Amino acid sequence: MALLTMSGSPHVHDNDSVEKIMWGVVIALVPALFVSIWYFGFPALKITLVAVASCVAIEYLIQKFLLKQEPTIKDGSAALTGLLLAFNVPSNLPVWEMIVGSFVSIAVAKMAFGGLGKNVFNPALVGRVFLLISFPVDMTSWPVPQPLMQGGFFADAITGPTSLGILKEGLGTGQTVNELVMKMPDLMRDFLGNQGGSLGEVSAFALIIGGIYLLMKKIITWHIPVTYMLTVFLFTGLMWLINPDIYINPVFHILAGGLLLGAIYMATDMVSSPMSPNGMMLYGVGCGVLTVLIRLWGAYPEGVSFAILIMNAFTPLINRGFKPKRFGELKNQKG
Amino acid sequence: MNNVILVAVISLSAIGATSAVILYFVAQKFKIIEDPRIDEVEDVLPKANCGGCGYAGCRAFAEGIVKSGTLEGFFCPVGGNSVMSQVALIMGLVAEEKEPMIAVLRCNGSRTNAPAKINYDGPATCAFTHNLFSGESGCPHGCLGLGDCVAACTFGALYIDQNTGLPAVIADKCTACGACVKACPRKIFELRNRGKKDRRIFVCCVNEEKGAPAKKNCEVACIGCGKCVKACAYDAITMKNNLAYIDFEKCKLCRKCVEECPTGAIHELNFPPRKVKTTAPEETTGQNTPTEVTA
Amino acid sequence: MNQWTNFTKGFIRENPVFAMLLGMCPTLAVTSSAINGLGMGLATTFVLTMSNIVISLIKSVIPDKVRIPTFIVVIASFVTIVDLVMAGFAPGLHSALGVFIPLIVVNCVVLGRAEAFASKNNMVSSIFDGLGMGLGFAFALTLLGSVREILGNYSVFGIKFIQSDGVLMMILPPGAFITLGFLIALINHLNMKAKS
Amino acid sequence: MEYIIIIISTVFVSNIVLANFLGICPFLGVSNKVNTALGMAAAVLFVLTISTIVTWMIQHYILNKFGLSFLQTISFILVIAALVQAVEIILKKVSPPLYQSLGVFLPLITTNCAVLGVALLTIQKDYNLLQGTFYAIGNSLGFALALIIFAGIREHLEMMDVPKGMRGMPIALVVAGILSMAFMGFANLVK
Amino acid sequence: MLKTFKSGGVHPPENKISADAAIQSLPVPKRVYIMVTQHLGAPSVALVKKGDDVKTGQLIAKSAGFISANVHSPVTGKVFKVDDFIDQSGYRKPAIIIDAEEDTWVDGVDNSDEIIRDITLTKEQIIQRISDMGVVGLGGATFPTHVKMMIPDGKKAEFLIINGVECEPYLTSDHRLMVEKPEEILIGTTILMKALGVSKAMVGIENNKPDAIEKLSHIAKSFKGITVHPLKVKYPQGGEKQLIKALTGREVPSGKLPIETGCVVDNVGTAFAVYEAVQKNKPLIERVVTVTGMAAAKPSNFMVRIGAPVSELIEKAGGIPENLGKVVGGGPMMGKALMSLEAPIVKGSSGILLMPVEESRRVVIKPCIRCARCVSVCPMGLEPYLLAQVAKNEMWERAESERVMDCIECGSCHYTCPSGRPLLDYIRLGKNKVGQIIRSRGKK
Amino acid sequence: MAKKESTFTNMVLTLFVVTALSSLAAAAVYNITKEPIAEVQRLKQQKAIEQVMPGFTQLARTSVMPETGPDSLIFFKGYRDTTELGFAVTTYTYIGYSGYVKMMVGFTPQGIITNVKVIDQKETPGLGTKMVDSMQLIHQVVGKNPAEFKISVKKDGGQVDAITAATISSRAFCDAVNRAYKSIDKIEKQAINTGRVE
Ligand SMILES: Cc1cc2nc3c(=O)[nH]c(=O)nc-3n(C[C@H](O)[C@H](O)[C@H](O)COP(=O)(O)O)c2cc1C
Ligand SMILES: Cc1cc2nc3c(=O)[nH]c(=O)nc-3n(C[C@H](O)[C@H](O)[C@H](O)COP(=O)(O)O)c2cc1C
Ligand SMILES: Cc1cc2nc3c(=O)[nH]c(=O)nc-3n(C[C@H](O)[C@H](O)[C@H](O)COP(=O)(O)O)c2cc1C
Ligand SMILES: Cc1cc2nc3c(=O)[nH]c(=O)nc-3n(C[C@H](O)[C@H](O)[C@H](O)CO)c2cc1C
Ligand code: SF4
Ligand code: SF4
Ligand code: SF4
Ligand code: SF4
Ligand code: FES
Repeated sequence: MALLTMSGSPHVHDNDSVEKIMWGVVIALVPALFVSIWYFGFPALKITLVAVASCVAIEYLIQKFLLKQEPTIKDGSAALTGLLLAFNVPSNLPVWEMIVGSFVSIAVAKMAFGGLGKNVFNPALVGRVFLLISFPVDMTSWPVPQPLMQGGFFADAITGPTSLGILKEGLGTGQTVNELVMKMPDLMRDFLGNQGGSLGEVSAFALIIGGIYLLMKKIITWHIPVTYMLTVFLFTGLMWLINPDIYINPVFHILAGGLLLGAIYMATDMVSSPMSPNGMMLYGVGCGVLTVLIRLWGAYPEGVSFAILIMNAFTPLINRGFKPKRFGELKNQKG
Repeated sequence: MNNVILVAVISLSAIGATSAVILYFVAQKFKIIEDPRIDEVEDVLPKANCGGCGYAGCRAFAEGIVKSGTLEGFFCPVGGNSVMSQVALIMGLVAEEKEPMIAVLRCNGSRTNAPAKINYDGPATCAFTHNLFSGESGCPHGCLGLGDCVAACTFGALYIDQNTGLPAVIADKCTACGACVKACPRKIFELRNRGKKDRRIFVCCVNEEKGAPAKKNCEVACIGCGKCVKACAYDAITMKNNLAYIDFEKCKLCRKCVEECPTGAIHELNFPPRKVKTTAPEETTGQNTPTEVTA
Repeated sequence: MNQWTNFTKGFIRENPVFAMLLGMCPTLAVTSSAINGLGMGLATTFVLTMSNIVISLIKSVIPDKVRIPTFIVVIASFVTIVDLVMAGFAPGLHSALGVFIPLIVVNCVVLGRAEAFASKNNMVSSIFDGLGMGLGFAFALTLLGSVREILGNYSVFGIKFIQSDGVLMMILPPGAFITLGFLIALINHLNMKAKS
Repeated sequence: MEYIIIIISTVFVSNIVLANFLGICPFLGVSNKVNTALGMAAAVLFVLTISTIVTWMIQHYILNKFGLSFLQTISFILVIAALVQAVEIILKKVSPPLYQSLGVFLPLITTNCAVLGVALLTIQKDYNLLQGTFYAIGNSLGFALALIIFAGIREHLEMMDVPKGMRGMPIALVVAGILSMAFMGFANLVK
Repeated sequence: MLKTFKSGGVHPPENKISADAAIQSLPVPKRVYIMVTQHLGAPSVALVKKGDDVKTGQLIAKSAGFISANVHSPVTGKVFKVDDFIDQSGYRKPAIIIDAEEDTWVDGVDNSDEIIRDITLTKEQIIQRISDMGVVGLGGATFPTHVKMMIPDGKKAEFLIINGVECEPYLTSDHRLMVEKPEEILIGTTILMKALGVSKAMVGIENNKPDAIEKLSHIAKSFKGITVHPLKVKYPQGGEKQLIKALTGREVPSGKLPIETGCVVDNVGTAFAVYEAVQKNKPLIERVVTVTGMAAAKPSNFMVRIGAPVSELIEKAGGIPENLGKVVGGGPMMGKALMSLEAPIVKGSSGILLMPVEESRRVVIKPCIRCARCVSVCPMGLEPYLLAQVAKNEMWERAESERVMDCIECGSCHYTCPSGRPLLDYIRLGKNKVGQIIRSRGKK
Repeated sequence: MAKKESTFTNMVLTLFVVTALSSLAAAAVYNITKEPIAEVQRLKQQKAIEQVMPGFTQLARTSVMPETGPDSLIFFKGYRDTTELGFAVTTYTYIGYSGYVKMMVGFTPQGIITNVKVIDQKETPGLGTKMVDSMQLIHQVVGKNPAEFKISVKKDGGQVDAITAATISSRAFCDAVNRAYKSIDKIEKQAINTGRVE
């Protein structure tokens, strides 16, 4: 008989693992990916593959040659970062820019901190904001969706603005919401994905399906997405009631742009979000308020990425201040 | 003279002088006196802030000395005597001389001497493992080899020897700060005299079990047989709880005890090789582990 | 300590930017191009050297309570002089460095050296220290400026080598922080390698 | 409203540390612990506001009157240095606990370009005294915000094993960079 | 909806493979090793020496201190030695080693199977008897039961809670006892109620033991004040704080004892031992031990004399299997891995778990991904990832302020962590150090 | 370091002397550089005027309050000998990406734009600064008469193609040009101040 093993309790382990969690999120994103390929054709697939491959490769190289660690690319987190990064850019982004974005995501925002679990900011979003500010033209030339049947797989994209872009631009020149709404795809198209925008954010429907899957698999909890979306809904709803001429309705704000993608898949990134339920809810509300501030009054038509990054920065402070409810800590009992 | 220059000089020196006046009165009115010696003492300390002296950092140590006005009970192990005499100079006192010390590992339960009886699967910390069980070798007193002491040493004087699985001391780097002594949950490290020409003799074991169980787990354990006590002509060796201990103040480095020990638990360091006859016990007991190296 | 070490220590070992992390504001703010970095660095070198000289000369007559105000007035005078001279004779650089010229006064490097070195050493050593530290500072700023300019504008010292827009972020504030972070990491890494 | 805009703009849109690059040394230097950061932030708020008021007066009542704008730098820094030192001495005597938690930062503040920078910018922007005061308070709050967020992050990173070469300042700078990037989202929130 | 505690908890596979194995009495072992300290509190003092003759049930070590307990001989024979002997964690502790010859009980013990329902002793007499007979809590902590009965001044007990939860996977000793000795348990409960002066007792049983629930509920009808409550299956329901919360909705304040909520919790095995001690004058010298696990040939429940070597039990349950990788004393969640199979059964041993090699190694440790699962499963509302990290960095003050001492060591956090981090190991380290610090502060 | 005792006299004296010396030095340098600095300023203006209205020999200046905007504009009426060349106008806008932008615009007497020069701006390097260093915007307006060519970005219904990703700066550019153009009428009504500069 070989030597027995000694270890502390417990001696059994749940069979869940980091791999299962990460690949679970990837699976949840598959429907949205299909919708993208459907509307944006081959470029969408190409950009996604480039992002995933470069993220994984960069992580591997850094671990192997710089940090001299055992590479852990199998855990799927780098692939997921790549996938989400690709979801956050227009499908016609030049390949080399996509690689720069992957590099920033993985090398600057993740590995510099020590790798999985140690980063403070959401890597995919750091990559995306870096790209947005560095290559503002390429990052805001959105291809117009052309369903596969009509456009063909390799069709060259025609670019056009997103609904939020039309809104911001138009309001800036004094047009009213009603005039602008005429120029936009209707809400049903937003819902299904037939709208211009980043690769992965176009179909609310596919994103919600994935979100339900994540909730069912208990990969995420409801706290962040629900408080985030609710805050956006209530805040924009309030503004809409005050003046519907310059503030568009809240349903539009929920469905347009990257809100769903951000709220369900990016704000929930466990590494960079708070740990206690109360903290998560505060974080969700914070993301919501910031998103609306930027959307309504800032320079950018879309504020989701910035909002989440700023709240990432607050996460350590939230973790300090918001503890889970401790057992045996009762309000009416003193001392 | 140019008008601008004149106005400039007048205005600015007025501002300057006013500031000085205000500063002066503020300084007078809110004067507080702090013993300048605190700063002076702090200045000569090594500022390693290691806490080896028992105070929360060098500043606290300096404050402590100046407040108490004596050097009794104050010793900076890192700076050693040279620093203490400087401090004494500042304080107008004489520092007590201490012989140079070094950390000594009193366990030789290497992989070969004390083979594993069970496989430990858990975090590599001695403190935790010590609470969990007696150790892979089964010796409840011996070194666990997980290196809490190594982590505690801020001077890089320790490392785990991959062959023996035991920590080893780099003599040149050890400042005798005692951090390892505190860190080890089994109190295996001891600060001992460096000894003349760096020669040291000590019992390389802390097992207090009776001979049979001790020997069962480790070939080179002290079995408490008492032969060394008898062999020592200077009363330097005492026997307590089945464990011999050599008082380094009394030990004259004669090496008699080393030959007597049937398990080879007594180690001698940095002595010249002895004549053939006496090497026998060391060979038979497999005592082949140098516990010190020089960097 | 000989004068050579007084002079050279500022370049790497005690480089104010890479090793001591002093004077970060101008370091980050004006390094969007190599030339700006160099200009700022040289202006600082001048102030640093001159104030080191004066302070090492007057150090023994300054009462402790007004030490800092006095030092800082000395420094400020030289800064004012640089400011005026630059405005008169190098207007282009002057407008590029903007508010950061008066801020040389509070550049921690300058007062830091005054306090830590000039107030304890003689004039000759202080000159070398000032020159060394100043040039080290200028070196760091130029290096940082070059990297940012190369990546952010595809040019060095204004000479464009790729005819297109660069990675814009690099010449914006975040680029400054991130580039400096990685430069310091690189230097740490080299230092560690050199040691072992 | 004007004052609210000044505050919002200084705290978020052009944050003194993250966008204007002032006060970086203490931002990097005293942000290891949230509690220290709080102390520093309070000290900056205090000194920055007072010195902005005092320098504003010097500018308007002395320098402008006599056409001595070229003495701006010298006189401002002199006043600030004296002021900081006086505050330090007073604090040490009057409230030792406050000195313990706050006073230790005071010498650092003299050489903090944020103080002089804000004083100079207040004049440059041609603010009146009240606007200038709000501008100073806003900038201090902006400094405090950045510092405290940053300290929170660094305290958190303290417990992570960041790769050796990146430990300490490099990673702090990277965090500052990303933070500054995130704050760009506030661009144009108010003019 | 079944009752349960509110926050946290996990549901590991139950694997109660020995649930249907009736309790077998094991023959008296040849040699027994009685640890002098088998309980929580001060070590007791040995009363015998080498060569003494002892009888089954004879007092051989006496309680020494307020929190301490008597120890009795489980066999009849000669004292072989009073010496240190290896315990379950491999440390050597004082023990009395007895060579068994036969099995003659001391006088006054009623060794029959007859069930005695009438309680004749007074409250004080009951407590004295429990103390004399060396009864300690058999739920795991081995806290001397008589001490628990002495309610401190100013406090009042309202409920007695009988813990029949047995939430640990695999273990079935309490389950079998409830099925086989339900009436004795309820008499024991009534005795405890009398000793505590309470009129209500609740028996909490997890819903995965329907036979026990049914039996006890049925018999409880003839006992005044005792109710049986099925509970949702959720680990660690059996932790006394969680059980009190589940049954009464009250929370034991942090750092306080259960009596703060007017509750006293005792294990079913303890109730049975109390019955035997009070009604039959029988000291605590044997207990039910489950021998189980995926590597066990014959998962069984044994009535064993205290002091029998673990190896002997394994022998009786089909012998040491080929692929044995780890032996755990207790359940898989809270039990301790054994250093040596020579170690003896003690009063607190509820089970011996034999794990095959493939189950015995832990999963590979990965970095914490801050998924907060450990936070959400911690029944005490702690942040295990933080406590572990803080302990790893030796930040003891922070550990204390983050309430490391509240941890009940249930292991839910480690169980659930997708990165397989040994959270509880580090938390225990933290508890240990913080405990030392608090104690040294108390001394000052 | 030996600390020097701080007495009232030496403190006041030291600071007094130091400040006096320092102000002396500063003032002296100021005196020396006063001229060159003024010269630099003048040259800068001169150069800007020269760029937008080349070949002038004489200038007349006046300031005009525009219909919108807080500050007045400065008009330089240029003559080559006696022929009227047109106007060089220093104009500004506050709607740049970073607020204030100052420009010099040249017009023929008929109101055709001869050239534009950006004097002062704080736009984002690489984006907004393109209005300075790429001629994209300037080329579009040179030779145009704002009466016929609507100077505002296409998104706002004008005829100017904005710089990609810098619509805000482009809009600001147009705003400043328009402000100058609209004020030309005013100057005609106003008696021109003939205080000659050159
Ligand atoms: C030091 C100490 C003192 C205790 N004192 C009492 C007491 O006075 N009354 C009581 O009812 N329980 C007392 N307990 C028992 C505990 O409440 C608890 O029942 C026991 O530790 C076993 O619980 P466990 O198995 O959940 O760990 C005490 C426990 C300890 C460790
Ligand atoms: C996590 C945890 C789980 C426990 N599970 C059980 C259990 O399933 N059954 C049980 O009787 N005691 C269990 N205990 C012990 C109880 O908390 C408590 O100590 C015991 O019921 C008190 O009774 P006793 O003193 O008679 O042992 C558990 C304790 C902890 C901390
Ligand atoms: C850091 C940063 C700086 C910017 N600077 C400018 C600028 O100087 N000028 C400008 O017009 N737009 C600038 N923008 C872009 C504007 O926010 C806005 O997106 C753009 O003007 C819209 O123009 P478009 O419709 O041509 O894309 C900047 C954006 C960022 C993120
Ligand atoms: C629910 C969920 C959401 C995630 N979202 C992101 C994300 O937005 N961006 C990202 O880079 N990684 C994301 N990840 C992957 C992983 O957490 C990330 O690579 C780490 O931040 C790297 O340390 C996500 C993982 C999960 C489980
Ligand atoms: S080996 Fe021990 S005594 Fe020596 S320096 Fe290291 S910690 Fe201190
Ligand atoms: S000497 Fe002590 S601390 Fe060091 S490895 Fe051995 S047991 Fe651990
Ligand atoms: S921290 Fe303690 S109480 Fe909480 S889950 Fe972990 S072991 Fe259980
Ligand atoms: S369960 Fe594990 S991975 Fe998740 S937060 Fe806790 S320690 Fe980290
Ligand atoms: S240079 Fe700005 S604070 Fe140091």
